Amino acid sequence: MEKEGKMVTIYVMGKKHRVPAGLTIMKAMEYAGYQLRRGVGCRGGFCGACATLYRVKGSYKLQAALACQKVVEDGMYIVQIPFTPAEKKLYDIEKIRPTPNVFVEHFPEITRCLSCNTCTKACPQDLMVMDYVQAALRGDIEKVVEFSFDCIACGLCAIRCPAEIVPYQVAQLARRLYSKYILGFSEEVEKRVAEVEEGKFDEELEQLRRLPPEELRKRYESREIRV
Amino acid sequence: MHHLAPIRVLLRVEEAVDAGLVDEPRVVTLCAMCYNTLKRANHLYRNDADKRRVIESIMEKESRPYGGKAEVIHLLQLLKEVGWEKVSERVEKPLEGLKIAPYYGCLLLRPRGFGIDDPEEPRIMESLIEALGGEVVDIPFKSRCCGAYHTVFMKEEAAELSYKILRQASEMGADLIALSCPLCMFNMADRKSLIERLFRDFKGIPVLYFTQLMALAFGLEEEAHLDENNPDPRPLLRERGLWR
Amino acid sequence: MEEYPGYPEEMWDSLRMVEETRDERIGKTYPRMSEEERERILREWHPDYKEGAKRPLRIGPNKGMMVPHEVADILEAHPLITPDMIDLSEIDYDVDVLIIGAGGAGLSAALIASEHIDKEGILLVQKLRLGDSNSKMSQGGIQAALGLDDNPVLHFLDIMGGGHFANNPELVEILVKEAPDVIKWHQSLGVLYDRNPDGSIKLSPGGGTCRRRMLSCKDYTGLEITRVLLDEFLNREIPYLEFTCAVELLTDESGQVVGSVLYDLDSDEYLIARAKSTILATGGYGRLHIQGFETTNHYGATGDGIVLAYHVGAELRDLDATQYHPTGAAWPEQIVGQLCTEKLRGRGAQPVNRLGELFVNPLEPRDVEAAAIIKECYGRELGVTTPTGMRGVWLDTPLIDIINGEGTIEREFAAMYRTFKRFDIDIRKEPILVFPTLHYQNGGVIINARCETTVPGLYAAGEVSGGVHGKNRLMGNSQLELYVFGRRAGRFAAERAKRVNDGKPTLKHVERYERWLREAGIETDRRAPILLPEYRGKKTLEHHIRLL
Amino acid sequence: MPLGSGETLRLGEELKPFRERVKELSGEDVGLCYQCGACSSGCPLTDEMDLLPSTVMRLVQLGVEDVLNSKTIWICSSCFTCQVRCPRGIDVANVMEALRQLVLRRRYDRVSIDILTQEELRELPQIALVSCQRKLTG
Amino acid sequence: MSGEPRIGVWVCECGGNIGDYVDVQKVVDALKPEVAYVRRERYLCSKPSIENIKRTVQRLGLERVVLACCTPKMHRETFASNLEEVGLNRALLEMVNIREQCSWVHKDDPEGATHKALDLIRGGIERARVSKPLEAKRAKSIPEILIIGGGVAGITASLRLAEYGLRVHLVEKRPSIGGHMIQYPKVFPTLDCSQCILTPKMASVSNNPNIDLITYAEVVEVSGVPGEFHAKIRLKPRGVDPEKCIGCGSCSRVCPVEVPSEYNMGLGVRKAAYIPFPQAVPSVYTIDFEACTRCGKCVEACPRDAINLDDEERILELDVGAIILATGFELCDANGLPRYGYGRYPQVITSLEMERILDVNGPTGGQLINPRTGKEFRRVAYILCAGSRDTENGKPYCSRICCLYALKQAQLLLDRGVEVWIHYIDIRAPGRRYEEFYLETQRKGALFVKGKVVELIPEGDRIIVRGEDMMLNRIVENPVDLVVICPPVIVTDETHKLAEMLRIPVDEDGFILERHPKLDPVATKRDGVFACGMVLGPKDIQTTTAEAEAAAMKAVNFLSAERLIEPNKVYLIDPELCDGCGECVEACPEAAISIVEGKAVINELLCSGCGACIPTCPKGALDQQGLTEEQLKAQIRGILERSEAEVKILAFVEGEVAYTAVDLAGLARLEYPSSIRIIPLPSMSRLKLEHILYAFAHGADGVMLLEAPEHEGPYGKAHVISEERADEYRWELEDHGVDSVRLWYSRVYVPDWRKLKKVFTTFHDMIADEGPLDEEIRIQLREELG
Repeated sequence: MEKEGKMVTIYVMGKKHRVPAGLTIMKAMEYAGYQLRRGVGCRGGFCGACATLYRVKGSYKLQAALACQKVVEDGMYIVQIPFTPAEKKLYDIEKIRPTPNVFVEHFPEITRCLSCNTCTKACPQDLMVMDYVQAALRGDIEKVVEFSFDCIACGLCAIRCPAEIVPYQVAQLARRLYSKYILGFSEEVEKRVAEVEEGKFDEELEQLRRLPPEELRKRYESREIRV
Repeated sequence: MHHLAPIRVLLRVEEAVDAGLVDEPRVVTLCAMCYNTLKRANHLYRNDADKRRVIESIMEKESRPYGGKAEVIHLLQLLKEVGWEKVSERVEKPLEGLKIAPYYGCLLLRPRGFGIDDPEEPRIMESLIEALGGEVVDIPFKSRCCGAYHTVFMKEEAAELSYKILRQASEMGADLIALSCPLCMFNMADRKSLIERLFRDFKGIPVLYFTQLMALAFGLEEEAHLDENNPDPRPLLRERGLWR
Repeated sequence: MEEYPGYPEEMWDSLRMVEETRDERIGKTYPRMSEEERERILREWHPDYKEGAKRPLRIGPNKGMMVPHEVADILEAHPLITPDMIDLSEIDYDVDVLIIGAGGAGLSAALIASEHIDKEGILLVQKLRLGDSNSKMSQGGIQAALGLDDNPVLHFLDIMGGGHFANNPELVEILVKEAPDVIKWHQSLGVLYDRNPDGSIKLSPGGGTCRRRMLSCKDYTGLEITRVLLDEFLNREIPYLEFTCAVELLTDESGQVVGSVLYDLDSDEYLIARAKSTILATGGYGRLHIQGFETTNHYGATGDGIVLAYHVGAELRDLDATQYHPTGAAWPEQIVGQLCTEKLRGRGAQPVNRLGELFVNPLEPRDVEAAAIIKECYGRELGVTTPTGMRGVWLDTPLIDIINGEGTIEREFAAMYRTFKRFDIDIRKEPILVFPTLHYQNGGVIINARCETTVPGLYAAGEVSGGVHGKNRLMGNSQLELYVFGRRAGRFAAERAKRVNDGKPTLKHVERYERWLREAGIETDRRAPILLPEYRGKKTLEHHIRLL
Repeated sequence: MPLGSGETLRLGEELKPFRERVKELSGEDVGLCYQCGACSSGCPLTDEMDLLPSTVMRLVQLGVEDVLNSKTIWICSSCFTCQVRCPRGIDVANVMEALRQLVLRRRYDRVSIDILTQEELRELPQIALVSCQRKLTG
Repeated sequence: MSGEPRIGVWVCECGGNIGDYVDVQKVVDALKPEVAYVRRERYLCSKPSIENIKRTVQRLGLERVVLACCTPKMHRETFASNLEEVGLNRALLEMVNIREQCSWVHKDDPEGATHKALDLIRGGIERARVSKPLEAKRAKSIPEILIIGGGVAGITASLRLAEYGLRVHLVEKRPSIGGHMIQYPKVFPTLDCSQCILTPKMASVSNNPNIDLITYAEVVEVSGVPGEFHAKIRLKPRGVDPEKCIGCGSCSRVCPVEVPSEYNMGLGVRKAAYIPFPQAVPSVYTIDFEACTRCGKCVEACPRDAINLDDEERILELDVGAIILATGFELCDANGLPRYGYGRYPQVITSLEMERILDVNGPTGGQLINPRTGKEFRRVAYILCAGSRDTENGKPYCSRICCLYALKQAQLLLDRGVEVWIHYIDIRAPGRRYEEFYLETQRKGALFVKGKVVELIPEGDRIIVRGEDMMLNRIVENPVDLVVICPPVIVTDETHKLAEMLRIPVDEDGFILERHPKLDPVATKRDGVFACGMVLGPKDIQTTTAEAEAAAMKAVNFLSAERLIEPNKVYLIDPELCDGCGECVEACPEAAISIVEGKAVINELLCSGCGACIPTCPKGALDQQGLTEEQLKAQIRGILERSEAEVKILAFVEGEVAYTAVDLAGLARLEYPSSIRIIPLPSMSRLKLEHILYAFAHGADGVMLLEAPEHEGPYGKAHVISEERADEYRWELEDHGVDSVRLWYSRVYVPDWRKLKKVFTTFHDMIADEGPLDEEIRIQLREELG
């Protein structure tokens, strides 16, 4: 597997390690002998647990990435960061409504947004974070949802925000409100739930449950496929 | 730092030109603060090379640097450009007999060099009112600060400033005030009950966006959304035969 | 300019062939297999059927049950703790309901429990970060029979057939009947399901289903549902512990489960949580890398739940059946094993071999699909070999945009698109190389309709439990199962907590387990649960497929 | 030194850096001010101020850093009336902004938005909150 | 002259001033083989030395003299006049500055100084070799004067000149002379009756036989040259024959048309047939044709048949030797200061309007009533600096008279029981008895508030003056009946048109620019044109009259003497070469060139000798007397060709201001590299690219151009043009293979002499770093230049 011995040097919390080129930061750290506890999760770019900050040689910039997705570069300086803001503004979704001011009401710090766009630059999902914070400020809930849907709540935006905004929480509220109050329930769901409650399918299901396996198999194989 | 958001907006304007969506890099604003913020940031970007470099470096992830080409204008300027006669032609229900005090507030006129009109003697809103068939009541406080953001932490002081403007308009015989800024609107209209509590002699005077007056005069009653104003201008308008 | 910058040059010829044959393949489908054909291919090529990959358990209630070696290894290991290590006199947490695991099932259980008992009586513990779980990683969707031409009965049939009729029909009935209500519950919490322009819920087809029944939230379905549940969980201020593992359950004199020994990963301390009801929601065992397969699973999916349950004597089932997702990434190296959602095939991506030929219907049940791909690579030798020796077949993703219109991929497969883009592969224009990847633990702890295990006081829900899916799970039913049974577990566990009195916690079952090991003559230095997979050093680089 | 007290002010060299700093931040040459009071004359908020704008300008001119303790700099609402009317072309509002910045840059927030009630946050327009945060927090 | 002219060279040691640093003997020895005569002198400027030079010139029949000594600014005139005595034309004398620009500045580098001295002298010799004798011309002026403006300044100047016996043409645009002064009831600080003191003067003007009074007229065109101006004057149709009119007023009485009275600042009315005020001079009525309905009633009423409603304008043409501009001022339009609400609030008036209200003959008959409201006022506030001393909203300057006239008006009001508040920034009363006048106003009870008022808020009939009391640091609000604003004093638009016509510059505030504010006041930048009074800047009446006297005397002086016309003019080498393209016409800052019948014609009187036109001629048809192309090139070649300096820098230096600065650097013994060799020029615009290339071709490694700042040099616009040309030349140099860094352009001002050390050193270092110009490029350049 090792690609003809091609190795790169990385620094983990200041300690130098030689690791094979092509590994992700996460795998490189494991290769270097770390057993990960914090800062590791799904390893597939979905959970946001492995948000990592690093610098590369020759650049003063602090870069942000998911350790499970980013491939190590020679001279990379890696620091694991504390998990993202655990504090969350609490609300009762039943009691609030998608008013234009709802975001300001729950996250007044968004009014401090400087539009520096650092959040967007930090986002490993390439979301337009700053734009959705601005949209939240305007009360444009639809835009917040549109821009934030792919958020994995890794928190890099919040860590980097100079105005101390926690953008992903704003987005979470937006999506919930949007679904609950703007899109609302779907008719077919309501209808089907009612049908189930009325016991509409009980008889047939009971019958199926009692069928001998071969009968059931026949029923299964003979079912019409309409997709 | 504070200039980043406006510069980004202006960049979007140039991008719209690039994409062939619009012919000219011009952006029209309705809100006085937006106008002011965009206009000043634009000026700064064009004239302060240091600032420009900083902004460019922070905005490196944008599709391209902002070229400084966008022009910012306010809707009132656009109307002036279109021509007051043209505006008059569209009037279906002239605001006859309606005494309107134009109120500019700060950011449409100041700082010097950034206003939509002469900072000391603006005429543009007056021209609009005349074009709509209304009668202008010139109040000395037409560009005095309404209290602005002090309404957040010093609401009583802000209310006093707004009260002085409202009182002057009403003493000088205005039926209503026309303005263009949502913050002025909030301070003058939404703070009505606070003003009433602080100043017992206060008699409310309707406050409308100039666009609402336009809608009214153009016969677009629904679009005027007058039901959202406080105090409700409709009884007055009904009295003048301008509302059903 | 390289033709295919994300692929090594030796693959280019094959890539060209895929490109050249693409137009001809549009609209064509490879016929579905008959049941017999399916059985044959499973027998010949599915890892579950591979000889020598399993062995019978030598101890415990399921003595004699065939399970993969890797599973047997952790069940036939010493418990992680010995009773003398633990001081049971100091109870750190004394609660009504203890929930172990904060994925979809655990969060659902907590939310519902909080509606039945005072939230202060609940404790949710999570091995890693709150919400991190396989639940979050589910891309494709969740099933619910909502279509006009669909109903729970058809859903029932599909599940039974897909599970090779080995499922517990009682659980399946509950699953299909409660599915619509789960969707309704989600919507009331603010989960954003994809909608059609008319506002109705968008339903897609899925492998092994006879109707369009798959609801999705783009390709972030699990993420979207989980994050909403998590947000709600936090809003309700239900007590929880992060980075805390359950290392052993506690039982009382009568053998009932009365809580758990916890281990704080940060401070390396043991904590005692006594509970009237304990819910296992610990997920599956993907990280055991059965037969050396790569996995789609979360870092924490180390099969802790079955170990804990087995220690207290809970019965297990169907652990011989492991689900291999037919399409895990086989290239690029960095993401090998990662899930390439079934929905790709649902939306038109065809699996093709090295020559660009169709060889299987894209919508066969997962095990069949996986077996067919393995056969194509190792039987017919028509797969593509990567520089590291992995084999795989092409999944021709560009067809999705061709069939459904440009922009479909970016819109509906944002996560996939993004992942591959990071490695210079544009899935809108180039196919991706896939090979089955270890995906799901089909079996698990036996539960009844009330999510009770065979040991009183212990509940289970989600992937850790068995019975719902039989020998094979259909796409979208694991998500569904999480919420249906997670809610039930929360409800019944809370109800039980109202009835029972506190038992005195002991670790007698640990002693018993050690005795079983001794009696069976098992000599091992293994300990379980293993809590975290071992990847340190060179293990990072292991990708052996012990198939042939 | 309490502002406006009768205490003797020694105009030493040490005052110069402050004057320069304000100039650098605001870009305004406060040295041009000839103390005519036009800024105060047009200012709508003088009733709330402890120092009149012209006095602030004078203190900056002399380099008296205590001017940062003045309430005035926070009362100024940046209405720019002073800028329009200053006969010396000094943007007094800009100077006020620079003085605020000098305070805010030292990790100091003039106001905390947290003290607003949910009800207040609900009714206040975003434009008010944003400008308030811009002006009064660092 | 045939063959090589015989040249004599004297090199001065100036005691040790030159001799201690320059090896004079070595220089003399080196020159011996090159010229007919060469000699070192201890003190060249001493009487015996001068006599010696004269004798030698005669004895040896020398045809050219080159003197290497101190700056020509010092003794050139002495040497030239002495040599003229022995028959050597002054144009054949070359002066070489080896003291201020050589020995004094290279004290640490005697070898370099010696080389440099030799080079400079060789430059002088080469130039002298091709010099030609030149003769200065003399001209006489027309003994008549045009005075524009009939206010107190024009009146005073007219009377003084008439007294001198010169013919004066006094042109006034209004129907009567008297200006603003006649509108004031009293003047400060004496509180004299203004009309009482001015009316007799006005009468004198009209009675003086030497004064040709032309009222209701405008100067529309001025051409010609100093001493011989030609003016066209438009006489507006007056409708009344001044010869016949006896000022009875019958016409006015019957006239039915009323218009606002200018005399009363629009506060009262007059008829269309009118006399502006009773004591007007001439005492002739005027028909205002803009208002007149031509009803004919006046024609019927006139007892002398003096009215002609078909009267038409006429043009009067005059030839004069000099012109005095005395067009006075007006107040800045108060409508331009909207913050004071003038025109919007009737309670706000201007100070000039108040003058009229205070006049018993004014619009209210002297009653203290606001004519706009008809209401009496008892409490008045003055707002001083209502636009003055305001760089942003008004005028940056102090209008100088407002403080005093406000104090005057205050006294007049206080005397009549009115409460007076004066809102001011600073009270400026620096004239004789002005401070006392201020004191008196305070004694009478005026109230002073220090603080600029920018906010007026009407409140009922009253108006609130809001401002800061800078003494209290508190905002005060002062409710008054009447606000009097004191707007800035400005120059009228007509004045600016005249300035353009007369080609005299105005300053940034629009006032006429004096030739030198300290040393040559009331003279404009143009010969023969003078100015006095408010057109030069705000001032009180006594200063105005003093200036009028001064302007009159300067005009007399100008007209009485014969004028020397310097022989430094540009000329057309050969009319055949000129194709009349007009490039030179465009370039000439003096408008001295015109195209006549397809050929450039240079007016010698107008040509200033700046040389700016010469480089523009595409045919190379222009040259300059005393600084011919041949002379310039010879000098360049002489300095450079045989130079032994390691780094050779040729510095062209503008000959007045910049040259003086370089001399001052010498006087201060600033040290700079001896590589710098200077050639003075009238202005840098004289230089062609060819000259610079020529310098490089013949050995220069760097070329400097040092010029006077734009408006400080003797040739005005020429100094502006040069910078643009230098920029172009820099680019073009590159085309010729010469790196543009080898050309330096700076502006140097007399007080800048200190910076010269840095300028010279920096450029020297730059060129030293660059190294000598590639010899191949020099060869190529020489080929190109032929």
